[in-house]
Amino acid sequence: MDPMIRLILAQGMLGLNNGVFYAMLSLGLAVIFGLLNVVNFAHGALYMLGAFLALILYSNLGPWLGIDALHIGFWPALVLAPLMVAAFGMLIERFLLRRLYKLDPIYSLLLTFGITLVLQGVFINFFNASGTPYPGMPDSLKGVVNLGFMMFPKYRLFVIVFSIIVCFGTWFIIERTHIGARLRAGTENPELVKAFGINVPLMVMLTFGFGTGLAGLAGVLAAPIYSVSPLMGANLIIVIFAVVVIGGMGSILGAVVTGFSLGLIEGITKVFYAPASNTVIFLLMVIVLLVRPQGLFGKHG
Amino acid sequence: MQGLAWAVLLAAVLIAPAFLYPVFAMQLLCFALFAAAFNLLIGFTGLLSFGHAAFFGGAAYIAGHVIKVWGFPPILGILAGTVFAAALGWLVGMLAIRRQGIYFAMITLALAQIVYFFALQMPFTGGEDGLQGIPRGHLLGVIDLSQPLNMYYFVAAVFLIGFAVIYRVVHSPFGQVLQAIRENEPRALSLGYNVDRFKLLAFVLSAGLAGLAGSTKALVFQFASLTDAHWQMSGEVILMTLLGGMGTIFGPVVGAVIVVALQHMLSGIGSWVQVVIGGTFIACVLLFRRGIVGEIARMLKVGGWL
Amino acid sequence: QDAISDGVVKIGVLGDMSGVYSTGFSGKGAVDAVKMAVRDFGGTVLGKPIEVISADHQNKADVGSATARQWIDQDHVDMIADLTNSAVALAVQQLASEKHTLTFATGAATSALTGKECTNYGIHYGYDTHALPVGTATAVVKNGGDSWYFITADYAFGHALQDNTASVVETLGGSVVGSSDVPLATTDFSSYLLQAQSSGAKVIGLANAGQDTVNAIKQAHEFGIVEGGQQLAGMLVLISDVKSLGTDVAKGLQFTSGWYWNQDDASRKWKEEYEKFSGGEAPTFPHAADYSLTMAYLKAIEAAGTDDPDKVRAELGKMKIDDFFAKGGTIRPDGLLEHDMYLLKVKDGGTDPWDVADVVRTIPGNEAYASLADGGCPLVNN
Amino acid sequence: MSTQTLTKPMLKIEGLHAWYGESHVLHGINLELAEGQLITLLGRNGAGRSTTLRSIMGMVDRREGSILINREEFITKPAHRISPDARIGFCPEERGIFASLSVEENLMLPPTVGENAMSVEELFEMFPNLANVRKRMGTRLSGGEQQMLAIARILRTGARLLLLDEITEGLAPVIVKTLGRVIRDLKSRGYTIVLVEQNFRFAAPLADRHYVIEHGEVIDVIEAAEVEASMDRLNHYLSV
Amino acid sequence: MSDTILEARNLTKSFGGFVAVNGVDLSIARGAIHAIIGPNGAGKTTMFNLLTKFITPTSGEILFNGNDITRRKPAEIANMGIVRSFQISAVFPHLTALENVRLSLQKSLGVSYQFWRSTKVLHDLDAQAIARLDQVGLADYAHLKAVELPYGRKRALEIATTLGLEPELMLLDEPTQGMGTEDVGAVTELIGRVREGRTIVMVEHNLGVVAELADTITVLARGEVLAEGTYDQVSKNPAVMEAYMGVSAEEQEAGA
Ligand SMILES: Nc1ncnc2c1ncn2[C@@H]1O[C@H](COP(=O)(O)OP(=O)(O)OP(=O)(O)O)[C@@H](O)[C@H]1O
Ligand SMILES: Nc1ncnc2c1ncn2[C@@H]1O[C@H](COP(=O)(O)OP(=O)(O)OP(=O)(O)O)[C@@H](O)[C@H]1O
Ligand SMILES: [Mg+2]
Ligand SMILES: [Mg+2]
Repeated sequence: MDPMIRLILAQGMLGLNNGVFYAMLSLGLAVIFGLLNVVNFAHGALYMLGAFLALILYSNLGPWLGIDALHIGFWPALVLAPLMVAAFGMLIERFLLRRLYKLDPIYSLLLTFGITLVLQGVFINFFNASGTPYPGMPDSLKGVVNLGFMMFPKYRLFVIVFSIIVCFGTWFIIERTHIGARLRAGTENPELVKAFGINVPLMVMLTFGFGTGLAGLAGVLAAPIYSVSPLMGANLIIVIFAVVVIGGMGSILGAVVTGFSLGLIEGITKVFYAPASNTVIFLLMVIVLLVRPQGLFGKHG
Repeated sequence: MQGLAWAVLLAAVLIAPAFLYPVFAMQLLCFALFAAAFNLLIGFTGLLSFGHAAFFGGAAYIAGHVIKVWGFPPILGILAGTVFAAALGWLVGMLAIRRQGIYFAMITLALAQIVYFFALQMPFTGGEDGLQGIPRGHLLGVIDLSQPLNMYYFVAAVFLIGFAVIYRVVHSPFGQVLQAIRENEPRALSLGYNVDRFKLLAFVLSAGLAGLAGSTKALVFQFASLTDAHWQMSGEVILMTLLGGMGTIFGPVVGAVIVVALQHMLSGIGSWVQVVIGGTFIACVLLFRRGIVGEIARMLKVGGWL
Repeated sequence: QDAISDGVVKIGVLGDMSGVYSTGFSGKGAVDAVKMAVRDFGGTVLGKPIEVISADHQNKADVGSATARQWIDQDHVDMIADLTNSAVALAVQQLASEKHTLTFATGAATSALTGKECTNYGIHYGYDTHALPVGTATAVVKNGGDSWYFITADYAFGHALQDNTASVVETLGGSVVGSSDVPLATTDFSSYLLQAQSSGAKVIGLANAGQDTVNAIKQAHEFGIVEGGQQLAGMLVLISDVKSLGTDVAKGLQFTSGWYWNQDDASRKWKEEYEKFSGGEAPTFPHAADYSLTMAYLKAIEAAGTDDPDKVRAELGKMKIDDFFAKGGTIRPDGLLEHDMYLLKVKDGGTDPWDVADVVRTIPGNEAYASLADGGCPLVNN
Repeated sequence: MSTQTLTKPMLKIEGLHAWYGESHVLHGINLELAEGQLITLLGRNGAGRSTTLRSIMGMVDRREGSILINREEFITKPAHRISPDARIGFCPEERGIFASLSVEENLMLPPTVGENAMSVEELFEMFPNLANVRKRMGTRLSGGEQQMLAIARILRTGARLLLLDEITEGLAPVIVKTLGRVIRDLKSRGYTIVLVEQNFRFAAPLADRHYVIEHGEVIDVIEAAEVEASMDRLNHYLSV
Repeated sequence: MSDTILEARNLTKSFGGFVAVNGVDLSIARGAIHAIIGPNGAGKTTMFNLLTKFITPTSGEILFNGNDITRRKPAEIANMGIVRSFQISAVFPHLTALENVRLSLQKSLGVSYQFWRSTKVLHDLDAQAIARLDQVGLADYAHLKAVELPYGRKRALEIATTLGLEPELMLLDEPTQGMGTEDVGAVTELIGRVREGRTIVMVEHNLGVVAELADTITVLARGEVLAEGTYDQVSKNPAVMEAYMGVSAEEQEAGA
C-alpha cells in the first residue's frame, strides 16, 4: 500500500477515535440543551470526573478503605462511574440549575463554568495537574489488531464500536421511543406536558442526569487511552462547543455525525499540515458561520 | 453619588503605591481596565463574550513584539496592541454577531481559541516560553519607566484615560442606543437602528480597550504569555464583572480588585484558588446577580448607574 | 552594613509543584532536598538563620517570573533554586539578574541558560541539553541508529534538546528525517508516533521529559511501533520514569544522567538519608543536585563572609564542587557547573526497587559539556 | 344574576384570582358544575376564559382562591398531579399539538388517568380523518385535524372532566358540526365538560348553563332554559 | 404620487409546510386608516411581520410608494418611513419616558454612532420629546421609567416613540389589546388625533375601535382575504359573519 494512503488511513482511524469523544460529549450537550435550554459548560469537567472515578475505583478506593487488594476494574467502572456522574449531575440540576431556568441562559452557562473551575481545582489538588495513567485496562482488551494499514490497539477499536452503539442507542431512545416523544414534547411546550400529568421537573432532572452520565461514560472510556488528568475536559469542551456550533444543537443525529466527522477531519489534517490540526475544527466553524450560520443540522432562524 | 465615587477612585489610584507593592497595584489597574472594557459589552450591550482573553493576550504579544523587536517606544507599542485588538475584535465580532445569545458566547470562546493556538504556534510569540524581557523603555524619551513609581503613574494614567473613554461611551448618544438594544432589541430595530452595526462597534471598542489593558500589562510585567490569551482569562474577566456588577460603571473595577487580590492572597494554597474562584462564580450567579456595586446602588436607591 | 542582608538567608524553591515535572524533577522532592541540605548545614550560616520558601510556577514563565519578582522585591529572597522548566528558568534568571539575585537552575535543561542567555548571577547546576545527547545519542548512532525522527516538547527545552541531539547525530554521520512539535503535557502521542513511524527513521528521538516521555514510550509499545523495528531514544529520562514505565517495557533503554544513586557508597548513603528525610521517596538526580547546590551556596556565603550576591558568586567560581553528586565540578564564568555525567542502561531484576539501571559509561565533564568558548555566553567573550 | 348552589358539585371554583407575571388577570371567578353537566364560559376576547381553564390546570404563574374537584382542594397541587388526580383532560386554545411528534405519538403522549379510557381504535372510529394521517407529523395537519387530535388525545386518557378551549376556532362549519355531534355524544356518556366558546350558536344547544366572564370576573350566569329570555343581555355581552 | 402607499401582491408565507398567509393582495390607500381583522391564527400578525420585514415572505412582493421593498432589511424600512408597534408592549423599560421618545428623535440628529460625545448633545431634543409626550398625554410622566408606567400609558408611550420617527406609514398591532375600556377610549382618540398626514394600518380585535376609526377593513381568515370594504360592507358580508362572527349561512337567512 502506498505509504501516504496508509498514513491517511491510520491518522483517520486515530481521528475517528478522538471523534468518539466529540460525538459522545456533543450528544450529551445536545440532549441537555434540547430539553433544558442550558449550555452545560461543566460537561468537560464531568467527563473528567468520569475518568477520575474509574481511576479512583481502581487505585484509590482500596487504600482509602484499608483493603489494599480492592481494585474495582474497568467493567464495573463502566457502569458505576457514569451512574455516579449522573447522580452528581442530578444534584447540580436539582439544587443549582433549577433556580436559573427563568433567567437568561447565560446565567446557567456561567454557573456551570463555575462548577467546572471547582471540579478542576479539587482534582488538581488531590491528583496532580499532569495526569495519572489508568492501570485498570482489562486484559481482554489489551494487545493490537492488525488492520492491514496499521497496528491498532484492541481497546481503541472497542471504544469506537462501543460508542457508536451508545450514540445510536441514545438517538433511538430519543427519536424513536415513547420516552423520547415525551422529552421532545417537553422541549416544545413544557407547560402543557405538565398539564398532561407528566412530572416535567423530574424528567428534566433525569435528562440532565442522562446527559451528564454520557459525559461520565465518555470519561471512563477515555481513561485507559489518555492519562487521567484534571484538565482533560477543559480543552475538550471548547472543541465540543465548536462542534456544536458547526452541527447545530437542535439535532441529536446531527451532534453525533458532526462529532465523528470532525474527529476524522482533524486526524487527516495531521497528515497534511500538522500545526493546523489544533485549529481546523475552529476554522471549519468560521466557514460554517459564514455560509450557514444556523449550523449544518440546525433549524432556520 | 457618582461624583463621590469618581473622587474615591481617583484618590485610591493616586495613593495606592504608598500602600501596595507597585507591581501589584499596576496589575490591579490593568485588570480593572480589562474588566471595565469587558463590561462595555456584557453590561451595556447585553452580549456575553467568552473570548476576551484573545484581545487582552493578543494585544500583549503585539505590544511586546513591537517594543522589544522593533524597538518602538512604549506608548507606540501600547497603541499598536490596542489597534490590533480592535481589528481582531472587528473580525471576531463580525462572525459572532451572526448568532445570538448562548451561541454568541460559544462562538467567541471558540474563535478566541484560534487566537490562542496562533499564540502557541507562531514563532514570534515564543510559544510556551512566552515573549520575555520586554523593555519598559522611556516615556517620551525622558521618563525612565523601569522606575516602579514612574511606571505606576504611567499605568495609572492609561487606566484613567481608558476608564474615562468607557464612561464617555456609556454616556454618549451611541451608549444610549446600546442600552436600548439591550433592553428591547426588536424595538430598536423597528425604530430603524441597524442593531448589528451598533453591536459590532461596541464589540470593537470593547476589544480595543481590552487590548489597551493587555498591552499595558505586558509592559508592566515585561512579559506576554499564553496565560493572558487562555480561556481561563476570559472566564476571570467575566467573574470580575459579574462580582462587581454587570452594567454598573464602577462594578468591574471593584470586581477586578477583589478577584486579583483574592488570587494574590490565596496564592499560597495552590489550586484551591481555582476552587475559590469557581465557588465565587456559583455564589454570584445564584445569590447576587447584580454584583456588589449593583447591590449597593439598589440599597442606596441611586438612580442611573453607579 | 550587615554581612547577611535582612538578618536571614532566604532560599526560594521555585518549581513545578503540580504539573508534568512535579514527580521526578521538581515538586516536593526538590523542596525536601533543599531543606535537608539546610538541616545538614546546621540551620544557620554566619550565625543567621536560613529560611526556605517554595512556590509553584505551574510551568508558566509568566507565573514564575511574577513570583520571582515579588520574592525579590518584597520578600527579600536571596537565592532562587530549582526552576525546573526551561522557559521559566530563562525568564526568572534574566529577571533575577537585573535585580542582582542568584539563581540555581537544576531541573531546567536548556543550554541557553549558560549560552547566549547567560547572566552574571545565573548558575546552571546538574546537566543541560548539550550534555544529555553526548552519551545517549552517541551510543545509539554507534549501534547503527543513524536516521532520526524527533518528537519534541514544543518549548525552549524541547527545541534546545532536539537541536543539540541533532548536531551530535549529524556529527557522527547520521541524519534527521523529520520532527513533530508536541505541546507540553500531551497525553495522546499516537498521531505523532504514526508520523514518526511512516517517516521510516530508524530511531524515534524523544526530545521531551517526565510524564511526556513516559506516555510516548508507552504508546509506542501500544501501537506496536517498537515491534515494527523502530528504536526509541529517550533523551531525558529519570529513574522515576523508568519505574513508572516498568523495567519490562524500558529494558535496554539507554539514557544519560547527572548522577545515579547506586554509583558509589557516598551516593547510596545519601539516598538512604534522603529517603528518611522525605518519607520514603527515592531521590532523582535533580533532587540530588538541589541538595548539592544548596550546600555549595551556603559554603560560599560562609567563605565570603557575606550573602552579597556578587561576592558569593565570585566565591562559587573559585570553589571546587566535589561531593557525592558532582565529581570534579567547577562553576564556570558562564554559570555552568561542569561535572561528570553517566550513561545508564535499564536492567531487569535489580536488588532494590530503585535499582533499575547500570552505569555503562562515565562521561567526563569536559566531554559532556560545551567548552566555555563554544558555549556562546556573551559575558565570557567580552 | 342568578346563582344557585349545586348539592353535589363535581367542580367548584371560588374566588379564583390569577396572575401572569405582574398582570392580574382573574379577579375572583366563581363557578360550579355537577357530574355529567356541560357549562360554557362566554365573553369577549381577553376576558379571562382561557385563563380560568389554565388556572385549573396550574398553568398560570400565580393563583389564589379555591378549586374543589370532587371536594378535594386542587389549588395547592403541583401542576403535574392535577390531571391524574382529578382525572381532567385539557384541550388548550392553541391546540398544543406537538410539531416534532407524529399523530400517534401525540395521541399516546399524555399518561392514562382513569380506567375507562377510550382505545386508539375506538378513537380512530370516532374521528375517521385521523386514522388516515396517523403517521404524519403534528405540524403537517390541517387545522381541523389538529383540533380533532387534540380532543382525541384527552379522551384516550380516561379523563372524566374535560376542559375544552375554543375547539371550534377557525374550523370549517362541517367540522364544527362533527364536533357538535361528538360533544353531545360525550355528554351522553356521562362526561363532565367545561366549554370555552366564542361561537355561541355552537355552544347554546349543548350547555346546561352559561357563565359570562368579563375582565376576569363572572358577570352573569344564564341557565339553558333562560337563554331565549336573555337573548338581549347575551347580545349585549357578546356584541361584536 | 399615487393614492396607494403600500401594496402587497400575492403575498405568501409558510412555516415548514404550514401556510400562514396565502396569496394575499392588499392595497393601502394613502392617508387612510386600514384595519385588518380576522379570527385568531388567521395570519394577521404574520401579515404584519411581513409588511414590516420582520420575516421574509415565501413568495410575493411588497411595494412601498411604488418601490419594491420585499428584500429590504427592517432597519431600512424604518428609515424609509414605515414604523411598527408590537402586539406585546414595546418600550425600553429601564429608560425614562423622555429617553424612550428621544431615541426615535435622535435618529434625525445623526449622532447615534458618536461614542465620543456626551449625551448632552441629546438634550437639545428634550423640548421636542416633551411635545411628543404631551401629544399623547404623558408630559407629566417624562422622567418616570417606562417600566413604572401603567399598561395603557406604556401603549401611549410606544405610540409617541413611533411618532418621533415622523412615519409616513404606521403599523399598529392590536393597539388596544389588554386595555380597560377607559384606555381603549383614550387610545382610540389618540389614534384619531395622530392620523393627520399619515397612513395607519392596524390589526385589531376590538370591533368597536375598528368601527370608529377604520376607513377600510380587510378580513383575513386562514391566511386568505375573506372580504374587504368599509365597516358596514364587511360586517354584513355573509362570509365574514360566518368565519369571524360565527353565524352560519342558514342562521343568517333565518335571522334575516
Ligand atoms: N401568557 C400570558 N401572559 C400575560 N398575559 C396574558 C397571557 N395570556 C393571557 N394574558 C392576558 O390575560 C387576559 C385574559 O386572557 P385569556 O386568554 O384568559 O382570555 P380569553 O377570555 O380566553 O380570550 P381569548 O381567548 O378570546 O383571547 C388577556 O388580557 C390576555 O392579554
Ligand atoms: N414562526 C412560526 N412558525 C410556525 N407557525 C407559525 C409561526 N408564526 C405563526 N405561525 C402560525 O401561523 C398562523 C397565523 O399566525 P398569526 O400570528 O399571523 O395569526 P393572527 O391572525 O395574528 O392571530 P391572533 O389574532 O391570535 O394574533 C397561526 O396558525 C400560527 O400558529
Ligand atoms: Mg381564550
Ligand atoms: Mg396576532
